[in-house]
Amino acid sequence: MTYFARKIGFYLVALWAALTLNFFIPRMMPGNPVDTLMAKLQQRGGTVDPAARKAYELLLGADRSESLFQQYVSYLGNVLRGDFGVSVSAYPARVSEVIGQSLPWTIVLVGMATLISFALGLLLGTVVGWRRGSWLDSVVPATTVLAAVPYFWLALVLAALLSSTLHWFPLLGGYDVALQLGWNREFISSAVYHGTLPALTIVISSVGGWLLGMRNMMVSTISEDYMLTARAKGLRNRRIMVRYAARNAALPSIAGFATSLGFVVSGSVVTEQVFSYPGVGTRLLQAVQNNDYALMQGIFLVITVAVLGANLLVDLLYGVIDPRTRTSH
Amino acid sequence: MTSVIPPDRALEESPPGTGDGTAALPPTARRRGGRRALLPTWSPKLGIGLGLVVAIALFGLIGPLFTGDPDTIRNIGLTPPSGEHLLGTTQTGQDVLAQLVHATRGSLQIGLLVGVMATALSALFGIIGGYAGGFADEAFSLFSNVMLVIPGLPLVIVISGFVPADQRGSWTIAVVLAITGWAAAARVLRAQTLSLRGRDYVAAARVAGEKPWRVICVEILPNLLPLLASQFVFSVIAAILNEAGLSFLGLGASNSSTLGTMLYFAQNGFALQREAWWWFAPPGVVIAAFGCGLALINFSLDEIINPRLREAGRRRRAAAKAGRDTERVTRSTAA
Amino acid sequence: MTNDIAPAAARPAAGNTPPEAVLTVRDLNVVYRTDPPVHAVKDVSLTLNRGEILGLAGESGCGKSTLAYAVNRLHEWPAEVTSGSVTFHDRDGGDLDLLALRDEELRRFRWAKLSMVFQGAMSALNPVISVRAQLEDVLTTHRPGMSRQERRERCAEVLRLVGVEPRRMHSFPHELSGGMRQRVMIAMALLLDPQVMIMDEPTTALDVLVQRGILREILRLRDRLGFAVVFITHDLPLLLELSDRIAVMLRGEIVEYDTAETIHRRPRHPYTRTLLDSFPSLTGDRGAFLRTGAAARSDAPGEEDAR
Amino acid sequence: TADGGGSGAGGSTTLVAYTGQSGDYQINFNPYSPTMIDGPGSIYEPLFFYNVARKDEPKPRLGTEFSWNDKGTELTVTLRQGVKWTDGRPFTADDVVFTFDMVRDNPTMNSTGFTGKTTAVDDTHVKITFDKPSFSEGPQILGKFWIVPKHLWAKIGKPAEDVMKNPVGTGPFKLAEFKPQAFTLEANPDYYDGAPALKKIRYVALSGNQSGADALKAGQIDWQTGPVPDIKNVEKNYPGYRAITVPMNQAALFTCSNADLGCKGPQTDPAVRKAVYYAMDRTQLNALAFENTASEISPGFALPGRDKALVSDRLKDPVAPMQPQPGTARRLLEGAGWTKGSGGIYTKGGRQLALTVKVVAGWTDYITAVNTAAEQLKKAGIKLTVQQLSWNEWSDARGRGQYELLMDSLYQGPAPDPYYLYNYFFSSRTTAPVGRTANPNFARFKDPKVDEALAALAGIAMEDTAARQPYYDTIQTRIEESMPYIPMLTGGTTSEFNARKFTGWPTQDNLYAFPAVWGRPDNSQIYLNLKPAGE
Amino acid sequence: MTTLEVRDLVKDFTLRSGLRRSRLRAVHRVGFTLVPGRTVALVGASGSGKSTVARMIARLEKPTSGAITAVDSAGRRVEDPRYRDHVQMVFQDPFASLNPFHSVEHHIARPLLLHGRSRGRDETRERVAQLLERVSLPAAAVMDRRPHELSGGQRQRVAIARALAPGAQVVVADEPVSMLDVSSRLGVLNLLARLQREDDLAVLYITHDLATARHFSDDILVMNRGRVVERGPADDVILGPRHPYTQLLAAAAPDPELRGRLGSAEPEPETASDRDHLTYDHFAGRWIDVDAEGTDAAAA
Ligand SMILES: Nc1ncnc2c1ncn2[C@@H]1O[C@H](COP(=O)(O)OP(=O)(O)OP(=O)(O)O)[C@@H](O)[C@H]1O
Ligand SMILES: Nc1ncnc2c1ncn2[C@@H]1O[C@H](COP(=O)(O)OP(=O)(O)OP(=O)(O)O)[C@@H](O)[C@H]1O
Ligand SMILES: [Mg+2]
Ligand SMILES: [Mg+2]
Repeated sequence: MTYFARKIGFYLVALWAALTLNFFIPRMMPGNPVDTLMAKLQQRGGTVDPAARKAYELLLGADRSESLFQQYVSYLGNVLRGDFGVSVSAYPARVSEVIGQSLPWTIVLVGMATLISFALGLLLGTVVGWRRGSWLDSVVPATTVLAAVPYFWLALVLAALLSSTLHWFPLLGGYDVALQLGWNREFISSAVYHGTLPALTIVISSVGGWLLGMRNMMVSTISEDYMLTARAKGLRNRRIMVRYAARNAALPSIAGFATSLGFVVSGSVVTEQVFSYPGVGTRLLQAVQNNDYALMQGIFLVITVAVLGANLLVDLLYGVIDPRTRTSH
Repeated sequence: MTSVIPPDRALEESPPGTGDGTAALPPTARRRGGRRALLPTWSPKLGIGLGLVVAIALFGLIGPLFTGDPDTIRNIGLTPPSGEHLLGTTQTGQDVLAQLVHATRGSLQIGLLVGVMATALSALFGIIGGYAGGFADEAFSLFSNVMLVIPGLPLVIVISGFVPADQRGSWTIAVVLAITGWAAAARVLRAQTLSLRGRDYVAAARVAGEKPWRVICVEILPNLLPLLASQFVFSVIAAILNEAGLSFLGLGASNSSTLGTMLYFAQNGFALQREAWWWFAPPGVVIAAFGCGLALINFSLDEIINPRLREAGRRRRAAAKAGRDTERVTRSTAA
Repeated sequence: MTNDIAPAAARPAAGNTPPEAVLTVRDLNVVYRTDPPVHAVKDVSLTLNRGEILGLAGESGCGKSTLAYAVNRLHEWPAEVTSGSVTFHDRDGGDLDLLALRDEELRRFRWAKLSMVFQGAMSALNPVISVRAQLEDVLTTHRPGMSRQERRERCAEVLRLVGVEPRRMHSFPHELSGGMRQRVMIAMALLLDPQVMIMDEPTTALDVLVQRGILREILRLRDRLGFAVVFITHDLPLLLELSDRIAVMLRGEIVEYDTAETIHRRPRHPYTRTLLDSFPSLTGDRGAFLRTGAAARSDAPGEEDAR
Repeated sequence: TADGGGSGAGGSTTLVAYTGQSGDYQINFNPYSPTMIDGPGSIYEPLFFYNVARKDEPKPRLGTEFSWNDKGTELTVTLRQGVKWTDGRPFTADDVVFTFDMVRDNPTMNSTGFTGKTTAVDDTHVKITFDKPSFSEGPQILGKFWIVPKHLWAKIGKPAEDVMKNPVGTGPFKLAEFKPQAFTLEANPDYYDGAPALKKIRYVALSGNQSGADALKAGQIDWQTGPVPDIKNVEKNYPGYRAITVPMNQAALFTCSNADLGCKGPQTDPAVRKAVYYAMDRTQLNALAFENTASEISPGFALPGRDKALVSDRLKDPVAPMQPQPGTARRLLEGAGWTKGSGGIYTKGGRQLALTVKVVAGWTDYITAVNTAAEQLKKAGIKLTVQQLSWNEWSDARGRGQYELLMDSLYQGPAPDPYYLYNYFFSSRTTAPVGRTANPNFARFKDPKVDEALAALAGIAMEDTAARQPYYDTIQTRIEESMPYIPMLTGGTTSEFNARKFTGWPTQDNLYAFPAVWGRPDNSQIYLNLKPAGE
Repeated sequence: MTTLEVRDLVKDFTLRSGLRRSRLRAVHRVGFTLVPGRTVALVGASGSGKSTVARMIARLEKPTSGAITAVDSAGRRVEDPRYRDHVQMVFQDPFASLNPFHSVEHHIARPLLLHGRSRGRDETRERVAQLLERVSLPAAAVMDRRPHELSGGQRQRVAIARALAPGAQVVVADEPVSMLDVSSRLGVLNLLARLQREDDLAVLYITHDLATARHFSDDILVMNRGRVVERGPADDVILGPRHPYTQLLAAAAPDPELRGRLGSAEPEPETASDRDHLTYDHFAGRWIDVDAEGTDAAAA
């Protein structure tokens, strides 16, 4: 149990660090969120009356007489209540609304793609590692090359090829906007259809890493003594591969999976940009471009909490799949 | 840029002591040791990797001496490759080759800077923490774990937004990328240092009266070199890719020329839509080739770090050779 | 080969019946196809009798493990059996040419007729699967007809045999002490009631006291169950005390092969003598080894480099 | 679906529009909210429609007539009769009074500082009174105040902060459905002018210019305003599509020109500003940066097209020279005491004539323009360093005057008259010392003569061009003389639209509204005019 | 000539499992004296605390309580900075105790330089060569090699040379031969014995092998669970063990002479006896209770 207590302690510290980082970074950024709104107003024509500007400043700006520490405390309080404030770029919408609207898309697309890529990588890595030394091994470098290609470049090229030229996939968007939003078959299949190409590019560019990690661990695992025992026991090859080699070799990958979620979420920013996919990635970019501190903080926090949560989950799960962690350390 | 998984992650989880202790090595590995063990074994993979990396590095280093000013604007607009402009020109008639050469240099510079800084940071936090133990270790490892789980790119985006633009050259971007990119390596280094710290030769050095810093630098560090090299290589790849991603989002080193900014301009100039492949493809290809070269080098480094991998490689080569031999035999008997 | 030297009580198969072979190795050669190739086992011939303990002694790297693995065909690339034969004489009559078995036959043969216990029990047991699962694995593969209940009972039974409480079945290897792990390994080797058990340095990593306990266990079980044991170690005194016959290996060859008593009293090969001299006797005279004698020879640098 | 299931696919009667929205829509149909996504013109109507693209008479929408008293302090508007809100309630003068008062009393809605008093004369007449002559406020009040239903809005506590999820207006369209990736307006069957022929408009969200161009190529959108590759050949590259370019944005190098207000740098010297002006090769700039879609610019900042009649004949150059005049530039610089130094760059007092120009990262046409200009100026002995910034930082620097040069464009007011531009960008009322935010007289231009002329113009009716011209002459000559904004080119706003699916689009000959899809209420005027092809 | 005195040595380890801590006493009131020219063997089963004693003597671990004092030939107490000039250690695993990265020369030259026993390249090289010759290694051939190019026995010789380099008079050898091939074991032990004789070294020989302990040392200390349970001249302890634990240990050592013993019933080990916490001192010929009398009485 103390193992878990320790883990949870770590996550609390990490969460606190993220919250604090989140508090300070936007405050150090240049520019002023009000300018964004003023620019929007100006775009409608006309110059903006100083009084109007004042009014917006009052509306958006925190009370500047408060000390930084007071601001920090009230920020923590607000965050704990789930109140991230008002988004400037989507004024007067609340940050939670804006995120709530975008988050499911990112979770589904990026989450699914990552899981697929992870599972695929593990599977292929198992096979390649098991047949180490065969021709399959020479395929391994090729897959890591895919990971060395700039992700957005690959995505753009694929989109140009498969969507624009061959018309196999829709070019843009997360679903056919003519359809009714909801849990109907038509809409879901449209969403799946639209998500295929973005997911594919994520899978292509990330599967190599998993494959390689798994393959290397398989090679290491195969030379362990218990593999010899397993063979001497007269177990069937498939059973040895799955239950003895792959199961043990997958442990580091599983531990790395949650950590990699952080990278994955980062990737979503680019994915969404390339495919005009509705998700938090675009929102984050929009927030940064518009000095939308509140939205930035909200998204960053949501991402961090999601990643932390996933890590926690994997950590807790890890205690189950790797009994060694439960007692030692 | 999403998920190049540090290939050495596998190592960090292996319980300390499995990969160490020469006793655990197969007898053949015993023959190699000392400094020579730090050199990768020669293989076609390594050859191709080194070839690519050296070629691209030279391209970026001496290329600028042979090409003109990449910013020169010509009235010819977008033209496909020709004798005069080997890779064609951009929308504003700038020579793509000249731009590519300069951009390559810029990207390499960022990659190198980040590689050095991130490796130094990870060494600092990983090795020192791991060696010192106690509170310092707890604090360092907590810090790097926190840095690790906090998602990088959003942080980079936010931080790079905070850097004043007139300073947002390659240096700043490099610093930002390094700050957000050292944690994973530090964890691996720490695990490795922990296992080295318990090694008898470290104890022996202490018994001989060596100072702690000397124990770290002379006894521990050399044995971490392959790992450090692999992490350096990895962070260079990651830095170049991340910089390209940032630039693509318009948050990169806007005032210096890198492959990322070049792609960004190509993208904004509708290079893909105009089918101006000569503008859009080369930067991507250079990044991919460079990353690929580094990845191939990393394969060889992996084999040093984890000698069991080397066995697998040998096995393949020998198997191929054996295959050839039997083939020869069967052919000769058939004759 | 006479067996009248060995204490009769040691073997139930003994008595007046002539010894019956259970495993015959003839002119076995194993080569590691490395660069340069290593001829690890050279023309080895051995006969293992039913119920006897055959000791295989020799220093590190002389090819003991290679021989053991080759018998069970566990050797992997780059090792290769270049010539020779290994024949298993089944209890129900019928000889098996082990080197000729096809994959599936070999798999069925392993553990059912011949089981193995390896040196490091920690690494020989899968660290992330419970002891029970690893025991039952054997039964589900080799005795598919067995019910769950029967399997569980059998596992408990073998554990009790080796002196481990059956409730420890649910533990993971790292939760057991070194001696217990080794006992679990032995229990596992007993699961299918094999006729031969090969033990490759099963006690080297253990404490002298624990080691002693396990050796006694092995002897006791052998007496009860009647399997034959190939016991590999470099600890010659141990073998002398434990085994019926001993083969001494040097650089891949068997240089001496005789009853334990003979080897102890009248070693013929100089190497055997060196080996014997390397272990000062606890109760014997002092000084015979010290600063003189056989050991002094290896004082010269380079010579001790067996490899 | 047949056309590839594209995100914009909308059948033959739906017009799919892309306004440049990057990322999802956040629902907001409050026409007074800075982040509203649509409504003005289509759902909510103004009293009149002012065509900024051409000198037209204001077109009646909810108002039918208006008149000013002579002093310009009292405006009377006659309202249309028989208009109904989409919820069925009748539209009355009370709604207008409510709207005007609401705007006046909510500072965040009142972006132009409206102070008039509004009274309902009767059910169809309202009167607005001002303290001072306010002719120039007319177009804003009449053309940009969106009339909202009192019976609904009066109940809202903070109308400025409500997103009006279910907008009710009098306009030709009403909201059909909203999705973050697209929302759809449908024709209002009870529109007082009869239901529009265009039945459905769908606005889609993409991720920027590139995706807009891609979607256009795929036939997924029918109308967008923004660059596409090879703009000259839209008809060829996009079968069925046409493009129209309207020159409206006067691109210029803004300078922090006024040393008195704290500006620093060589650009505070008018000779330098003018030398830059003469050293530019506008033909090349147009070709390289703007694909030849830009057009001439007048140093007096009246639009050479729309405001042709107002361009002063007292200007030295009625339009800026399209070819560089290195001789003039040299004379100007040398006259101001600059001498050519090493490397061919002018120096004075040991300081190089080096300027930094700030430009927004991502505004690629502007980046290309300043890069090209840098090359051109180098030849003239002026060193220009380009610095790309995020919009945030750029606009911050611009507002506070912490820049030497920056590239931006001057925008127009609510009516087709340069008065608004002058009033915005050249009035001392809209500037501030360096360090404090100025808006939008970023150049910190301050000239009493210009201020006087602007004050005088406010008291002269907009239609009385003869009386206004002398003041325009003054303003134009003064700003040509000082050149706080160095004119570059008049940038064209290019829109691409599907002429095969719909007819009735504006043309260069019939520019009945400013054809930008994001132009509100201009786009509603175009929607009203469109007909599905074949009808 | 240095004498090392160990008195009342106690070492507690804090074991952490999660947030819980527990204390483990690895060494309990151990005391003995190492005198020049004599070898003391420390024997005991795994985990009895032998290495912990060694590591504390080598100052790799801080004692929880107790004292370790080195006294030089002049009878002066050796103070801290010079302690390592006098006391050195040889580790168990010859592979792990030499850094694979460095040459043999480096391993020996470093302590020479650190302890001011040589200056300058040439002198150092010469001294390294001398040391290698002393441990019967051909200096010229071995000096520039790296550990992996040497056999186990050769490596252990290098380790011994390294221990001697600072001029140490007290050498702690923690299981110096248990990782070696059977044929090189006696070579290394004989070397140690020779050096001890030649230099009048004080040697602490740690092993679990009673037979070598008996033959290579003068006195034997038997440890069990952190306590010394029996002490005395080698032959007395081995041939006439008094403490039940020592008897058990002696019985566990394989002995071909006692063939057949394994099969027969032996007394079951590990039954707690009332003497568990007592030490039998052959020198004094009586049982001693260290908890009551302290180690001074025993170490005399
Ligand atoms: N994979 C391999 N490749 C090449 N040579 C090998 C390999 N494995 C073993 N050898 C060599 O074969 C010989 C015999 O090795 P083996 O493992 O059988 O010795 P052993 O008697 O079991 O030694 P130990 O007592 O150390 O276990 C040694 O010389 C060894 O170097
Ligand atoms: N650093 C440490 N932290 C916690 N416990 C330790 C530590 N070092 C040793 N111990 C414990 O102290 C006890 C004595 O260990 P020590 O290594 O001294 O035994 P040993 O007699 O040398 O055994 P072996 O013969 O196996 O080498 C053991 O129970 C061990 O687990
Ligand atoms: Mg072996
Ligand atoms: Mg020990």
